[in-house]
Amino acid sequence: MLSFLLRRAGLMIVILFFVSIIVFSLVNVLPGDPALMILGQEATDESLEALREDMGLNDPLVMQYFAWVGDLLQGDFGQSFRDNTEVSSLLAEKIPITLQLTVMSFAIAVLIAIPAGVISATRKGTLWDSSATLFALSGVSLPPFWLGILLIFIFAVTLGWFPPSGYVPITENVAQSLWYMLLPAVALGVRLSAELTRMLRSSLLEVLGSDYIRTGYAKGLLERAVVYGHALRNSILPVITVSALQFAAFLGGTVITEEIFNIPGLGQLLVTSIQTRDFPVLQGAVMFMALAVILINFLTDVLYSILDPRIKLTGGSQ
Amino acid sequence: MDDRMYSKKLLTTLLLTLLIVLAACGGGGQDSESAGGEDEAEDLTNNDAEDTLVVGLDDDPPLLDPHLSTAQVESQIFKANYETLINVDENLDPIPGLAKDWDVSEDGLTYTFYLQEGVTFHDGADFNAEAVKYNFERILDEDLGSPNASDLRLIEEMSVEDEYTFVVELEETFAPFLSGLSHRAGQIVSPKAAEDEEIDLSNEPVGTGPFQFVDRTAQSHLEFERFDDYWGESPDYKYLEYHAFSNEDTRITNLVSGDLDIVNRIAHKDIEQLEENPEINMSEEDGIGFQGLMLNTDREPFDNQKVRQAMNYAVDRDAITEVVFHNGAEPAVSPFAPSSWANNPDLEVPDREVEKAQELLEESGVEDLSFTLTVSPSPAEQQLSEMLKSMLDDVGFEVEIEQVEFGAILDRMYEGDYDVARLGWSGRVDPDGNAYSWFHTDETYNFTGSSNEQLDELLVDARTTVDQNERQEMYRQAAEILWDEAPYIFLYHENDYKPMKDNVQGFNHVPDGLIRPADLTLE
Amino acid sequence: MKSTSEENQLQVHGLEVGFKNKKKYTQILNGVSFNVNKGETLCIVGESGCGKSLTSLSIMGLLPESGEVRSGEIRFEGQELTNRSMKEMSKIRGNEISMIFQEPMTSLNPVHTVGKQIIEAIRIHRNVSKKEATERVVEMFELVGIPSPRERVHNYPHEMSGGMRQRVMIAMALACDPKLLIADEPTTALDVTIQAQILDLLNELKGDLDMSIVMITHDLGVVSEMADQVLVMYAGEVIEYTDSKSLFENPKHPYTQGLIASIPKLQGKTEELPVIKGAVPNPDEMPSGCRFSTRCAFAKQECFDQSPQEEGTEAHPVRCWMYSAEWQQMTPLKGGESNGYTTDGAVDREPIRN
Amino acid sequence: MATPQMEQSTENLLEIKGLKKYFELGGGLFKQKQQVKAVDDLTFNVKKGETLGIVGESGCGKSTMGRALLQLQKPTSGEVYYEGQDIAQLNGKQLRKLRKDIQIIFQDPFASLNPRMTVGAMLTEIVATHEIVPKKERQSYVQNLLEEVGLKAEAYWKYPHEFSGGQRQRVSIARALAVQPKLIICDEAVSALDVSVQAQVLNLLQKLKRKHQLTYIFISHDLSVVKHISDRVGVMYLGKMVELADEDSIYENPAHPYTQALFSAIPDITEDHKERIQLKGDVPSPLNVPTGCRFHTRCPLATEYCKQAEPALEEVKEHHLAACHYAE
Amino acid sequence: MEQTENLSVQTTKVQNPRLRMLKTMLERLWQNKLAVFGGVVTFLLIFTALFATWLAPHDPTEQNYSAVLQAPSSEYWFGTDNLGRDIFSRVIYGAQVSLQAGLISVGIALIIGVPIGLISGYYRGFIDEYIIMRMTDAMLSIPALVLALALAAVLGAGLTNAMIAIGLVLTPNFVRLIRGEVLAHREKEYVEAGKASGISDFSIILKHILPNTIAPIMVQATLAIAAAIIVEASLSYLGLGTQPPNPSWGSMLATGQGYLDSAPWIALFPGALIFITVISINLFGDGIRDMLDPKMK
Repeated sequence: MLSFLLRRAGLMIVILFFVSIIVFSLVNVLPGDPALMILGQEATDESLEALREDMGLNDPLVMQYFAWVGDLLQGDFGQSFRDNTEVSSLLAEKIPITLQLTVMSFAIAVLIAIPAGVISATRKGTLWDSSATLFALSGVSLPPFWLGILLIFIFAVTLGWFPPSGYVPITENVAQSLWYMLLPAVALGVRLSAELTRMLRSSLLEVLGSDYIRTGYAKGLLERAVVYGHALRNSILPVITVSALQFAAFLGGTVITEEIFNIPGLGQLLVTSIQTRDFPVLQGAVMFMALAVILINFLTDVLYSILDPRIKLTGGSQ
Repeated sequence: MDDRMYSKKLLTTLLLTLLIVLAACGGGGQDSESAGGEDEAEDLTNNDAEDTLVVGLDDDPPLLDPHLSTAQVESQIFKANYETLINVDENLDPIPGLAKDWDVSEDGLTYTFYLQEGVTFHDGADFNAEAVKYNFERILDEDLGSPNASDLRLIEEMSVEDEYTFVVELEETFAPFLSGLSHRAGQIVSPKAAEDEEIDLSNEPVGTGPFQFVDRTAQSHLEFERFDDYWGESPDYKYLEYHAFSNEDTRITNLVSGDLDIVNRIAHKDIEQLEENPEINMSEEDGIGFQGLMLNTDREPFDNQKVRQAMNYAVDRDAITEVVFHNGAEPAVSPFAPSSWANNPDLEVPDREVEKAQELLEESGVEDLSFTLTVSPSPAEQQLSEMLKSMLDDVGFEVEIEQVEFGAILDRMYEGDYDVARLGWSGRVDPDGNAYSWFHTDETYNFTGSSNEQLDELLVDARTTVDQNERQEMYRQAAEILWDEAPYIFLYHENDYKPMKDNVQGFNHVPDGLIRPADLTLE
Repeated sequence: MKSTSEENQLQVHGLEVGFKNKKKYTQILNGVSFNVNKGETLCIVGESGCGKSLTSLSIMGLLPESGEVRSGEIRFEGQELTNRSMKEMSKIRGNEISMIFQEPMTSLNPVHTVGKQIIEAIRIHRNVSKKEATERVVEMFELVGIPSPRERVHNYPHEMSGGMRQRVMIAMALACDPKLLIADEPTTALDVTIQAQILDLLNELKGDLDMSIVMITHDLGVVSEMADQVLVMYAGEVIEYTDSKSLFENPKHPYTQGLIASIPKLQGKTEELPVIKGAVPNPDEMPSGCRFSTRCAFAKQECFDQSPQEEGTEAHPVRCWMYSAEWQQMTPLKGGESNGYTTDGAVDREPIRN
Repeated sequence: MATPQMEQSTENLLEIKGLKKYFELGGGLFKQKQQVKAVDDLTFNVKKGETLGIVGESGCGKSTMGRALLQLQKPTSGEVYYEGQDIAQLNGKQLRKLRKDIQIIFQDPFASLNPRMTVGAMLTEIVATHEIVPKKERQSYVQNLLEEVGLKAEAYWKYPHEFSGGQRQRVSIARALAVQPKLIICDEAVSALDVSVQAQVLNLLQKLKRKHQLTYIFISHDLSVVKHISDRVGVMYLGKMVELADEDSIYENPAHPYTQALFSAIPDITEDHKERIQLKGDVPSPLNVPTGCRFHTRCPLATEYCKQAEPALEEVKEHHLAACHYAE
Repeated sequence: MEQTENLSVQTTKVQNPRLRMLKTMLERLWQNKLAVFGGVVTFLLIFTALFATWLAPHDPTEQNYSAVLQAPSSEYWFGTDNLGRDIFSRVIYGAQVSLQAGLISVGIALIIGVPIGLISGYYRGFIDEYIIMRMTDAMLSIPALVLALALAAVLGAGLTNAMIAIGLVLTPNFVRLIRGEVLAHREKEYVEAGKASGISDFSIILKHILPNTIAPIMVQATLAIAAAIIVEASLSYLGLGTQPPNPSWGSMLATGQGYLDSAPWIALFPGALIFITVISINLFGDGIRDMLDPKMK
């Protein structure tokens, strides 16, 4: 167990190392002079140069990289070029917002996907199955931003049931906060639920065709007991792993969803930081997202190996 | 066996706990934050709407230190908690601010300011001539690197005559000096706070204004509270908030839904909709800025004057103001808005003259008329650029549109790496601010690379002349030269729109576009 | 085929089973009939694709979704099974009729302990507490020869070897004292030494528990070890049905003969093995006459056109024209008399058609 | 069986000395290593023209040995001399050349043929690689080959999925034959086939051997098949050879208790239920090989001594080697 | 033996095994009606994109200031936008952009990803395990859209750069897929048999392993094309994709979002087209997956 954790943690570090290289090199070839970004249109040449020097922008890139990683390791994400706020506090402010969106869309996705997946797998070939499959297919084919716009058009502009955009902190007013977040959560959750339905269906079909399911019937179990007692648990395991792998795409989805619904979360922070060439924020946000993805995958692996007794945590071969 | 099962269960529990803790930390960040500003959280929930005014801004103000500030949106905030020595009225004429009166010597070199008495800063410090001197010195301090130092650069000497009298000697006559003091260079910060190492004025401003700073949530909103020791008339309401919405549709939606009381900027496409809304009052005022196309005269084909002139006739300014701005803008031919005293009424807005443009192009003899038009990626900019492309392609240009973030556009400007760029100016109270640094050879914003001796001379004379009539004549001439030289294609002067809820009263629309919250009352 | 008697545990008569998809129905089992007497072991033997496993799944009511019993009877202790509902069948399954499968590796749910899976099986059919059921599992584990049974209850399937898992499967199958055990290739996936253990175990248990066994296998060696009665299947049909001794001493059907002849023997040595030429035909391309005709070394012209009926004696029926009265009148194939088995079954002789 | 023995010479085609193949499980920067001793110190010879049968239960290392001989899996240590030349020392190019002489036929007729290539393309490629015949003659050469293994020449144009299992195995045989090898390793070559088809393929292999003077190493878990086809038989248990002798000698007088148990376990239709030597328990994991004699955990005759000392494979009779302290 | 029988009868057809295989595959595809539907729509879209010039009733960039924001009518089937341009024509031309973006970016990903995946998977070793795979892990752990955004920002806005960015972002998926396939196949007996027959590594990779990975590659590629279309539209929506006035579905949507209350058609039609395109390609991809099913029967 310990060696498994160590091994995975080691791999995580290697991956993070590569992520940091990608992020750093990306950001540092972005066109746009951060000093100019800070001082703006009315800056003078001298003040620009002084600021560049001050920010270490005149150092060689390798030096800048190590300085950056060194700070990162101490938990220092640097300061926003734009308004000098600590990137870490900026992230801390935005993460709960995106987290709320994430949790709500996951909840919506799971609430839709489990019944839909189970019904379509156990009623294979029926109208139920076709509807669920069609839903899944449409869900994955719907561009997330268009779905968002459609939802705004239908539920906010036309029907006026929901606010078209915006955000209320959950600490301020729980009900309002959930209300504001519902449409974006649906826009984001539908795609995920479609993917989960698809995965659950195929995974469940595979499990339902396996020998031990036949054993279940052979010992006299009824269908319900077989499906829920044996098949669902076994088929959800791969779904968990695959959906963990989907987590990166999901986070990407929050970027555009937040942009459409004007939710001041991590995604919007990221877009703004690209637009304003706010390097430290951009680096911090991307690093955080990658870290979150890697961590989620790690936790899923660990959880998986606990839930599936076949996998020994000694670090089997790949 | 049991041991192992137990350890597995334990591990599962641990993991789940870890996940929960992680989640809680996310939420915890917020918890601790609101614990830090407990009364703020209470304010937000307990304030009855009648005691709070919420302003919607088009962008989050990055720097709250007026001496370091460059962004237009920051000036909106400064009207809440800072005051300037001089203020301007609806006609942009100077009126008293922190200086209740002032004298200017005949030669225009000596300015004597008589300051308001009994003014205190939010941190309890007293406002007096020493404080003003401190502020001027702070702005001029090279270590601070204030981008607003140019407004004060000509100061030769300043002296504290008595506690409330402050005298400034200029090296040479500088007509826009007073108007500069109505802007950032005239904002007075608390010397005590500025000296305090603990206080970062960029994030926690301390001034003398009617509202004092309470808290900010970066890239989201700022909160202010009525300053009880304010020397002037106490505002009508207790709480003031600024919320940033970079998305124009969201901004308007929030106004219509009642979450905002007044908004600093709208998309012109929404003008009709807002005007029709019975719950919204819209205030409209001519702007003082100018907008247009900056041509790189160091590059082909714009090194040719005829080509540049052709552009002036190729664009349909009326169509632009109508389609993009829904008539919420005036066609422009010079840097001075029609409402400005510097405006030249003889320069008429020409109709679109395709043939004339084509003739000019022919005369120029330039064959390759392709260029890249660099614009920032906002919906209106995109619409405008597409119109321009269509118009210019008609007469023989080949336009390629490139959308680049505003910051990157600026960067390219400084590098001189562009063909044509969509770049304008929000405008200054004094016409000098719209002309000198933009069109004088090698000045800060003269990215066009153009140079005209006669123009340079006029612009210098205009800023060192005190008499407004003389200056007016100079600017009129300058405008004609600019039209002829055409390093910059003036397209329109954007009108300023301030929509507000119908219960917001007392709005005083100054053409600088700033909302002065203390004037407002809530019904 | 054979007469029914009161001792019959299971009677199958005229069973026709096939698969259906959107377009067509493909019949696999073609009139399968047999009986299993109390305490008797019936072996169903045949090569892959002959329909032996489908027969066992039909009895259990576990046909895959596309499978369908077209006609025929399956009577267990005199009760018809084919028309039972899913719910009624589940009361019989695992209780009165149990089944074990070929792949002990995959037949157990990998995420539950073996104990849990057997306890579940017991508690479906017996109203006992968890504790009592656990005791029963331990008892069964002892019975099937699983060492330290009390600890093994907590094992996951992957923690056991193939042989042990098959013992677990047997324990599960026997937990409710079934009257009939269907064993579908229970030793095929196991090594010889382990196979020997399991076969001995099954023989032992059969005597102790007084149950009938239907054993499905492709291995004639296993048949000779286990069977009282043997059913030889070919291409979905029963072609020969008799007791074990007569089958090996006096195989009648050319297919059975060929099958026995083509097994390499441990005794003595032959340079070449006699073989049956060709391969089993596809279900949708069945010969119109005798299904074995295309591979048969003795086939006559009529064999290709007309299906043979059940011939031979009542104790030893065989589905082959050779044992019919008409055989002598039938037309030999052109190109001379059939000459028995070849040793090279590669290139096929094709029937000559008019 | 007279003929093969006459053809058989005493000359060794292949000499294997101390062949070991260990697998590292895990390994790498962050993993603990575990060693699987799949093949552990094998020494034996293969005579020209003989069929050497190798039997053993699953996991005994017989297939690994076949692959190690061919250098498909690099042996951990040991030498393999083919006609006096150590194969392990060859570089890639030399090895490819050598592979013309040694071929292998695998068990799974579905996995051993490339599903995306026609049989003709597959065989022609090999023929072209080794330049067996001039370009013009390749097709007819391959078609002749197909006919020789009992397929029609038209099989040249077909994809593997268009064949039955038995036919595929014939294609595999044709592929092995295409380069005119001297030695063919048959790795469970008939195990996946039905009895009737298995017999066909066995006969074909016998026929080809005679015709092309081939040498076979015939790996199988099926003792009757091995007995049928082999001249000499080696019995493997947990990576070791425990007995190696002439076919008749080993079947009539097995010396090793494991071999005895193995034979007694085969259900045989020709005998009535014989007395069986029951082996206790399962084969131990190759990750954790027992000390001393590997078989002692299951051996009915095991003594204290067997737990400590590992017996060597020694001659117990003429041409009959066994690795047991108590074999006679 | 029916098979041999067939062989002797149809010798002429037998001579062309690839054609025969293609025929059975197409027959299988034909049975999947949804896939046929997807294929037909995809084909129609490609056709539309190719012949946009003849199909569009208006010039997609022609501005008509007297017909701004008009609702769908017989003159303007899908209405007009904020510059009075015909949305129907723009949507037709937008198909060019989207399909181009999908095909070319996936092409880029294939060109880079396939060789890396093949070589990395075949030879394994340190570089594979600790450089290439960790690098793909790293790239995959950054949300694709975020990476594409950043890359597009680096390269500068524009369709070409957007396609390069999307291509690079998609690459690790292919590296991983192909490597996985290679790992699975290199252990297969037919590859061992090939090696045992003395066939060179190069030949084994190219002639034996690659053709067997084509089915999963094609399936992944269709999915990737669908994804690339969405990402391109997302970039255009954020202003980093196709530059105005060229019609791109994403940028049309972005424009339209501002007019949801007054002129919803601006956003609705291009969005619907993206949806139809993506779902058709997905359906078609599913069909191809079934068609290429390695079980073959």
